[in-house]
Amino acid sequence: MNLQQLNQISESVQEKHGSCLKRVGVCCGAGCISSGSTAVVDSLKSAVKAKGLEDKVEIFPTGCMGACNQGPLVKVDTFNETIYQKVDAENAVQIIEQHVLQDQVIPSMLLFSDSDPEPKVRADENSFFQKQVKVVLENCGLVNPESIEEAIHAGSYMALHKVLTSMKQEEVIYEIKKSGLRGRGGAGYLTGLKWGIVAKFQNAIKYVVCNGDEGDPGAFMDRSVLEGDPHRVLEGMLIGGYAVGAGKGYLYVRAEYPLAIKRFEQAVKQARSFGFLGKNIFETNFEFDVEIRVGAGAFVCGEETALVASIEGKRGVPRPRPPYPAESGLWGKPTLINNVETFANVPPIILSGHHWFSKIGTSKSTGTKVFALTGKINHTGLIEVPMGTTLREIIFELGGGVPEGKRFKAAQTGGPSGGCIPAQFLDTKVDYENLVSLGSIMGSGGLIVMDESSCMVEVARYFMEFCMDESCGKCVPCRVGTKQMHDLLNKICQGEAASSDLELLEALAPMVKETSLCGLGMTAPNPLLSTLRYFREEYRAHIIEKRCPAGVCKMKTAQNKKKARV
Amino acid sequence: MSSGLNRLTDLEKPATEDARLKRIQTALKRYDARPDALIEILHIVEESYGYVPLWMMALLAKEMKVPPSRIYGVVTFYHFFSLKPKGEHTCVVCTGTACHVRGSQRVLNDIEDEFSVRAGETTPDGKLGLQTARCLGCCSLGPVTVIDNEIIPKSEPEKIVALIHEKAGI
Amino acid sequence: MKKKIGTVWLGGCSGCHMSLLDIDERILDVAALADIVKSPVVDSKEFPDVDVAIVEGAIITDQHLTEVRHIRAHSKILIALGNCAVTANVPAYRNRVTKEEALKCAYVDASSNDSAGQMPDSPELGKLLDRVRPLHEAVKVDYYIPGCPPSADLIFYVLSELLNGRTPNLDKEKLKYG
Amino acid sequence: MNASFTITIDNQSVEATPGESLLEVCRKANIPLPVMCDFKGLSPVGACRLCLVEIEGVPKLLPACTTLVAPNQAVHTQSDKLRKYRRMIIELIFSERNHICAICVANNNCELQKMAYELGMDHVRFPYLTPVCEVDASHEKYVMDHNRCILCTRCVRVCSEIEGAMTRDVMGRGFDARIITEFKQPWGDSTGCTSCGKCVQVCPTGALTPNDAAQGRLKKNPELVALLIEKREAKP
Repeated sequence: MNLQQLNQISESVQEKHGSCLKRVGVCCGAGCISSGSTAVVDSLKSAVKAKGLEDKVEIFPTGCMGACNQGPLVKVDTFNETIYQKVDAENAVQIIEQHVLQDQVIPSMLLFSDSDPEPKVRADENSFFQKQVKVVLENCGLVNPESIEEAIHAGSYMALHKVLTSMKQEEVIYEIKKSGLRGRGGAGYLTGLKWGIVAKFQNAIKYVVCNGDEGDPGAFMDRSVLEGDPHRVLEGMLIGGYAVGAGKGYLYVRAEYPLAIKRFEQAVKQARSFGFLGKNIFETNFEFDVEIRVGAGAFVCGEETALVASIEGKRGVPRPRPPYPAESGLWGKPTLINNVETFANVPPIILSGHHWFSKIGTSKSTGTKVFALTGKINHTGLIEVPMGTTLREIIFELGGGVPEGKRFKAAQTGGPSGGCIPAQFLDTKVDYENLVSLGSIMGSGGLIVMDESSCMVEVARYFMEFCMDESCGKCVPCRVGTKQMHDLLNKICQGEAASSDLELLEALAPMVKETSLCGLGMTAPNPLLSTLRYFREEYRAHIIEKRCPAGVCKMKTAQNKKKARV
Repeated sequence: MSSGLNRLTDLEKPATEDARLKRIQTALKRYDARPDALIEILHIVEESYGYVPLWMMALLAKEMKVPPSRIYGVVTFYHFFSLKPKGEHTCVVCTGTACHVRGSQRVLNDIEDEFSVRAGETTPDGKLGLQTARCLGCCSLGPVTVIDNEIIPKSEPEKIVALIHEKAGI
Repeated sequence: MKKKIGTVWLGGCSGCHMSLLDIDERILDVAALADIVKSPVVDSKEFPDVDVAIVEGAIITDQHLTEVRHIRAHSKILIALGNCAVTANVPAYRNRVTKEEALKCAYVDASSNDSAGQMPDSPELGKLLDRVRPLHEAVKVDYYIPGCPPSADLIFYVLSELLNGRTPNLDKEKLKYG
Repeated sequence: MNASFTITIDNQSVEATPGESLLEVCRKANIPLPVMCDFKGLSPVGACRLCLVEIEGVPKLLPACTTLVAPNQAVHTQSDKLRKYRRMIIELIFSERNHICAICVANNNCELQKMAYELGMDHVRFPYLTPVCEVDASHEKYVMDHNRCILCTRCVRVCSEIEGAMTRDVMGRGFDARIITEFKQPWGDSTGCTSCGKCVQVCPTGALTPNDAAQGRLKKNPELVALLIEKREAKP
């Protein structure tokens, strides 16, 4: 494979597109598939066939288009971009007959037509899309993720070609460093620095690991990227491999994501046959191959040392750091571990340069962030916004606010490691530092909105239960501490706790945070601490008045209560 | 008090061999019985048998030269692997945060009450295995339930209960 | 004015009180500073107001609970004496089963019972609580003297410190659980 | 051999060699540090978190057993915070299973008990969780009482690293984690166990004991194993 061949592929795809009357993309992300988009594809295809237009109208699957709860979504004409929502096998035919054949828009099926009195013909005029800046999701929802030719046409492997043929390893690392890209999976360590550490080891076998163990409940960013644009992730890993001098990569992905596994496997196979994997990539000496490792249901494996153990086929138990995997990772070798979204940011940085990237976002948190917007919010789904966008913009402009006229109570970010941010901080610009100062973290990008019907004590209990169940059991503070904190929170939720129980909780939380061995234990108290900080009166109500203000917790009856306080 | 312990006889391989066993042997060959492929192979075992039988662990220990205690430790560490056969039909209720705030607990409670089965267990007749998942990544559609690999978005307790009745024939 | 001491024996074996008696002639030093106004060996009905309450045993029944709350309300300093009071110790073995199972095991199934083993139901008897627990899970405890039983020396040390207005310090040399 | 350097521990200058852990340096210098999971000669795991220390310029607490010495390190092993946290950790251990000393064969010969005295534990603030764990008395010489186990994994490590039998590992996770023998079989059924008893000697509690030990009469001899490890490490 060389540049000329790459361009040829791109041109032939372009030609094919040009010969089409219309191109119709059907969202085949996991969300839309579970809403029935596979049947929509079939129905569209047979409608086209019935008209004898198979060569003129292309029906193709795409990755996630974003507005997941309006699915299945169908996008007509990638240039004029009209999105239809809640399409089923029957009304799909209408799209072919009216829009494709007669250029007549169907207003009643337009995206958000059930809530917007004036639904938009051009989907990107919706407030849901207007403030979005798509870097990582650039191709997601536009391109057929099952076709490598389409990916190449959309620009995939151009960045790989650029680094292999015109950049030295240190130049690649310099570019990533200068871009300010930070790890999108957790604490936000500077990606370029990490690459530099792995690269400095001479003559060693090294590995690249792409962490797709997106364990935070309520987060599906990595899943969507892997499903919607697998070649971009693969290309990012290849560039990383070249930059640090590794010859082998692993993608570790959750078993709960069968479609992501399938699409990535397919992408690897295609890339291998096109010569993007294997020996002499782009006619250079660079060789690289990728293996997929499927997780087996352990949240702690998102922690990098546990991830390493799991890839080695062992119990996913973390070990103390240092040494960091960048120095001693897989089989004791220097290992570069970045998450899916981080790798997906790499190709555009290489192609457009660090200046372009660092202008997006804020000075310390550059670029964009993909969020999975869920919970009590009108427009749930997948979004990508520049760092520094405020929570208010995300929740009320893009997300369309809280449904049923209810009052916004809190936004939860960072999953079980994060915290709940109350209404008074809605105008905070979302970046790594600001979220930490509010007692939460960026995490991988789950953003769950809670309204007045959510009980914050119960939310804290829920997350503590999660951490307790997912604790590997190696270190004492996490194994016993999360269990004790969970039991105490349970007592509070049942109206059986005394003030002394709250004191115990407040003594335990900072201890578990400071003494646990790995990130799971260190962050497990965060949801508890942040709800205590902002919603203390709810704890008081449960403990003193034996009452759940949100009406969620079932208090033991008055008679039981007496007995319970005993 | 050793009721929870396994007996030596549990480790004996059943006399009959079938296509499932062949599949495992092929996988062992493909991975060259490398110890680091243990989890990958366990995935195939779980898929083929619906659980990881003890005798299979004994077989893998021998073939892959991995200590028995380590295999048992790995199988019990990861929630995807089960030690007992699963039900004929499976129902997985997602209890991820997004589903939780939208009422997945009610879905779970109703199923538990209706079919007298607790999460993580199988009904005594072996018809229905009820499980929970920490997050299926379909958060926009919560609460999400999966019945026999079919994802049911925006699950309502009554509908899910009816659907299980229909699918599992109980 | 002389201080007042009260001692009580809840869910325990009385071994801690035996150990208290083992301070032998040093009881005279205690008597010089305080009167023992209530104790299993001193006859009086209700637990009176005291400066120092010494409580042996875990909380097993509802009567224990009422009593320890009463004592807390009537004492300036409350000492948990011995492992049962401090950790719930051996009585807490019952927490591994339900109280119904525990009763059945003791009164019906035990081999020493005749076949007509019956559950006791006298109103005089306290009702078992769901869980046996140490004192500090029910009331505030000021000082802990662990030990099964704590040695007479240790008990005397704590008492003489308190009666002389000092704070007893149970460092690693003094601590003993077994 | 790399040149040694000095570091300061609790404001005291101590000589250290590259590659040594802080715990090793503390041991050589007779600076006491509480440890439960560590056993000299077995690979350190950093699990009990009792040996956490403060290092100047490092924002988080680090376990001395797995942290290597570095030039100019300034380490503090005793601070109010560390004492407070250590005390809480030992209380958590006692709250987890059944550690009723009065009726334990290891009473008065128990590292866990000694550690609790050391850390001044006069009572446990956290509710006792009292899970019902198995007692495996199937072995002809030894008993494993999981109720007394603190999951330090010394037995797992001594079995694989010193005896080389690898009969032991940890199963499950979190609060439900348990030490197992092979496929979670009765110890007596184990075909891999050599009955060497090293696990019993290094066990810091009454979880692993000879089956003829009476309450309070147990004598363990971890020094024997330590000596054995030393001999094996020495080059002939």
